[in-house]
Amino acid sequence: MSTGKDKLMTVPEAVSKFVRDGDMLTFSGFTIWRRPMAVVYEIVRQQKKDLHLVEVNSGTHGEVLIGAGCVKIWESSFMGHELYGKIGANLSRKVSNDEILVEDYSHVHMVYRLAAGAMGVPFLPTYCALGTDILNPEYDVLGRAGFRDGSNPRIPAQKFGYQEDKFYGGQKVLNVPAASPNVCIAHVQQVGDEGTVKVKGQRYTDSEAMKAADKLVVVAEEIVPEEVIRQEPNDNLIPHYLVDAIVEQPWGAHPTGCFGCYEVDGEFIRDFYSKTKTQEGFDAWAEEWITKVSDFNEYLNKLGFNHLDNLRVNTAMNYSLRVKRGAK
Amino acid sequence: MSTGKDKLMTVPEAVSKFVRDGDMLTFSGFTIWRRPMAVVYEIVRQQKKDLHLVEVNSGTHGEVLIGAGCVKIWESSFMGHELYGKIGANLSRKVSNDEILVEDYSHVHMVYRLAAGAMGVPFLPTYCALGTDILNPEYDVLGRAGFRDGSNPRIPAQKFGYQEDKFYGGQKVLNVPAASPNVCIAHVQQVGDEGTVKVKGQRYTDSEAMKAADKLVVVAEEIVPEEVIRQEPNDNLIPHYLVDAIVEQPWGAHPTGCFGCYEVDGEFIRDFYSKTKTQEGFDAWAEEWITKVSDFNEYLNKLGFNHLDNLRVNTAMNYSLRVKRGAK
Amino acid sequence: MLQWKENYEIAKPEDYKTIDLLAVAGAREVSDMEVVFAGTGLPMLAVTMAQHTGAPGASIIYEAGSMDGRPAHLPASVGDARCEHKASVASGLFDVFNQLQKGSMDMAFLGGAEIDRYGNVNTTAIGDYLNPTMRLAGSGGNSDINSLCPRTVFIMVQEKRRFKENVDYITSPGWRVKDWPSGKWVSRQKAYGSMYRGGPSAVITNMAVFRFDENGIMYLDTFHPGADIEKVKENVGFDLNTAWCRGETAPPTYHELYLLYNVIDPEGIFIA
Amino acid sequence: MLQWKENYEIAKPEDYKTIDLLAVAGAREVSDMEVVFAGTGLPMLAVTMAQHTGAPGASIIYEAGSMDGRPAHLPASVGDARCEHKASVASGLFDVFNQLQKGSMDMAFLGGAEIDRYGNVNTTAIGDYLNPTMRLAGSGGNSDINSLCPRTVFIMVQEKRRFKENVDYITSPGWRVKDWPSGKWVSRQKAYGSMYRGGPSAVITNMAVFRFDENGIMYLDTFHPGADIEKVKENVGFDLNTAWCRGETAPPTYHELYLLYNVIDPEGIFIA
Repeated sequence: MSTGKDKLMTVPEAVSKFVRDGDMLTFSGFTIWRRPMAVVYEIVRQQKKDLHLVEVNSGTHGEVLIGAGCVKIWESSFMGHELYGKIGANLSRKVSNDEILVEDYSHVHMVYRLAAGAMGVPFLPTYCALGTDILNPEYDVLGRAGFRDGSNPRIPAQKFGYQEDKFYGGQKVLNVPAASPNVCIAHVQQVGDEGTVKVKGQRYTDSEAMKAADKLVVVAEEIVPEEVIRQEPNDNLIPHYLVDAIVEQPWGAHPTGCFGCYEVDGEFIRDFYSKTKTQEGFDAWAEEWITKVSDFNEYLNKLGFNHLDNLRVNTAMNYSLRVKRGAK
Repeated sequence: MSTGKDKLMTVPEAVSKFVRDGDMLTFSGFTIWRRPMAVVYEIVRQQKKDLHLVEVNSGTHGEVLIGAGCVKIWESSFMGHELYGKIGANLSRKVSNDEILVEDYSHVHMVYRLAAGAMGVPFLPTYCALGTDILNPEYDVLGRAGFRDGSNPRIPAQKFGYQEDKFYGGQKVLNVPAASPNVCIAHVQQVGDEGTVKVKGQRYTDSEAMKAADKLVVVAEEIVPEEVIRQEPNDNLIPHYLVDAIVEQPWGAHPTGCFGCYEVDGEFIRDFYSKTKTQEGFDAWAEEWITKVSDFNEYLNKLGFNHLDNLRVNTAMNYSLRVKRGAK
Repeated sequence: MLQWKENYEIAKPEDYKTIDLLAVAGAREVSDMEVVFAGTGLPMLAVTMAQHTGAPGASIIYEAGSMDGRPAHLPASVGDARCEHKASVASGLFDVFNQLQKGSMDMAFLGGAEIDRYGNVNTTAIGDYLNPTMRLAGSGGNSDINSLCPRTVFIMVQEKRRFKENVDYITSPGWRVKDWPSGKWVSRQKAYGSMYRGGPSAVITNMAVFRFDENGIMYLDTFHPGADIEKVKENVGFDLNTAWCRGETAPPTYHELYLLYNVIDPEGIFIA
Repeated sequence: MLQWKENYEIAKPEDYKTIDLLAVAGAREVSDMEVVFAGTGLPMLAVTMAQHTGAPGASIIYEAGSMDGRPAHLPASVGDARCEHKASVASGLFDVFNQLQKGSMDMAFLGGAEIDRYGNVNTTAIGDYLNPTMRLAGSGGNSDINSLCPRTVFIMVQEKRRFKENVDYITSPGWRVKDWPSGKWVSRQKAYGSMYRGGPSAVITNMAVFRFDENGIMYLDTFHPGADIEKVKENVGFDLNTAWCRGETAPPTYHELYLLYNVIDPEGIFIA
């Protein structure tokens, strides 16, 4: 365990200290909500390679990393930008081109895989998705690629296991393997200056993801004094001693949304999605928004005050009443 | 699912409607904190028999039920009154006299048994308590008594199971069977008038216990309008549609403590514990405090205003600054 | 449309769009007091419509973690901050999926790209899974929710290439499924054994409403105004039982259209 | 005692009680920044004392669900409302035990009624388990915490009948344990395999401090002022290695006594 002061760092420092080529990563958030975009852009900037993403579901952040060629293996249940892009076009293209290995699980499978990692157990049982091709042994992509030989201690020897329930009547049960990523990168609303994490709004699978990983990098809209964040310990999600890095980066989840802070930037994501339909389109987008800006603050400044301020939430509702969302 | 109005009832109504002889029960709280004492006393008053308690740990409430002869089987990891009585004297006596069946698990085993029940899975894996006599097959008390033959669908065919971890290296894993009680009886600070449950302070194993059971009886210090309790849905623990009965009973956890409301009544529990050292002592106590009082409000009145008011918490601290706790 | 608020008559075909009909047909699948698992988009419209009409006591569960939210503004996705407005509880996926597996949900609304006669649905990939023509979004919660809900209603686009003899990949289990690891085709009841609770109960498309017989085989229940049995058959890639067709799907009322456009989705997020 | 606040000298025997020594000896087992799992009573005194002396950055986890609380008033039990004052997080057992199993805890303080030379501890029953002379409180978290913490310190009463050749029931695992379901005695390392992280590191009693050798066998480390090697041996029911005894346990300082009686437990809950 380290003290708060050791943990405090910038986005580039957090990436260079905690993300190594080949690492297994997971993230906070849900599809296009509370994704650690500032760190994701910096991973691209630092040209990390061969990353192994293990996530309950993915979204815009995953498409950035995959488009930029940082990802070798993607294990998850979903990729898309919700209303602003029905699929992950980078993922889709790279799957068809054999440029990425995709291991499909169901949502519950992935939640349970990270929950098992957080519990320190090797698997969890479930009945979900029996009878589907998710369980088809022919579709064990990591197995086919020879990755289940134990040489990577984070890749299980089997995609799934089966057993009979010997306690209550013999029904067949599916076991899903634990996932313990090297690092979880989380974006949250508040972190205490020693590391106590507070998440406002729905918690998605933040708790499981953050606790499953060996190292935890927390990017927050604001760092607050521990004595303040500890006034309501029931409201906090993660104790300080599980946190390895603390980064303050306001708007750090843009263009994804952050409950109580800012709305999803649907317009920006829709534009991104349209660009990702070709590799050239993505590359030009990445040059404009990642490699040609020196850091996340320059990115924010490029977006401009009015654009961002329009996404700011109405604090009574925790979402924006000003942003135009639909056709009317 | 029923509406709020159907669910609203008194303590005696809740017991007669939801607790049947032979039922498997579990409870909210932890040792001497937030136990549903008003309901426990009423169970004694209505002379329920052959109850099967499955609880993470027990305490004063369990000693009342066991002393009164309501309990046939007790599966748990702990019995005691903390600082006010190191063991459960009723349990101790009845174990030695073969008047109760005790199945020992560890704390984690019991937490996981209820968590498995709440998750709808037949077991959970753990590494806890390997090498101990908790796993000794000679000490499988329900098995020895012939209860593992499947005739009671809530009693598993095995006390434990073992398997190899086929995902990450073959280590032996212990499986603990799920527990799905007929009823969970919970005491909490607030419930909405449709059933939304809010627990203040440490949540112990409330979530697992409440969700593992088929029926959920919630006794609260106060019933509040749903529209108020729903202002902060992140703070709520249990959705209304999982709640079957709503009872308002202020002080309903006495003599156990209730975070933010009242302190543990250590003096009362210490006296109770001393009486439980003989069956006659307990019987006299139960006559005085349970059967000779018509209901819980009469019990409170017998305790008296000054006695109870002295236990009331300082609302800035959520515990009492007035009650005398130690020798000084 | 404000003048339609108190008009409970059946709307004329020129006054509504297919998506309006789908929302209303979906809403009719919900009974009062049910606990309903719903996904983004049309499911949200359908369940919210149900809450405004026949099922005011229904609770909506979104897989991101909100339980019985009563949004003041229609959420654009299940992870949206709007979902948890006035919710009973807002937590996360582990909580709501555990409730699903425990058996606390009554029904669900889901989508799909392809479906077969048994209600097996594909949302993962078109073509050979290992070398796909088109990688789709993936399972998400579709498989899980459809595995363990007593009733599932699919809302889909009707095209011959989507209503297939065999879907390219079974993402979500229908009434006859593959029993892994053997891969043998078995009934859903056999695959789920003691955990069997039900399965796909209806498929609502832009052309018709389909249901499943006692053998889990899809049949035509009603066709939408403007369609007919033949048109439906032309857009189904397998042999379809139309013998039990009850006729036309009941159109929305003007009151329902008022609700849809003025109360449920006035911003035009899913309808416009 | 207020005059002792700035007095860092070793206290004279007549100025402290055994329980004071135990609290101080326990506190010395904690290193700064460690995450410590502690039970009710003396463990609370010991860890809180450590936070006031050599380990201000240590975090205390109580199994009822509080993480690094900084109580303004000493809790009377781990479920006490006082535990969560200024805590980093207050949740419940599932959370803290999962963290334990995951490997986030550094050490623990536990108690016991009986212990053997391998550090196997009984807190369940005296006599034949199936027909006990005396049923005790049971395992609680003792087995779990001791199973998976790298270091465990037991604080116990020293009596010959409690330091036994074989405890009546192994509630909590020591350095040689029974490998179930076979029941064969094996090393702790073998029983836990890849999950092996360590085990009992010290036993602190009213007479002495014991530690464990590389074979997991208990030896005498120090005896408390007023005791000696012979007295300790008389109160141990098995053959005890005393060859490595380093002499007398260091007594508390006056400053430590000041902390104990004026800062940590001024109400006299555990000491008086």
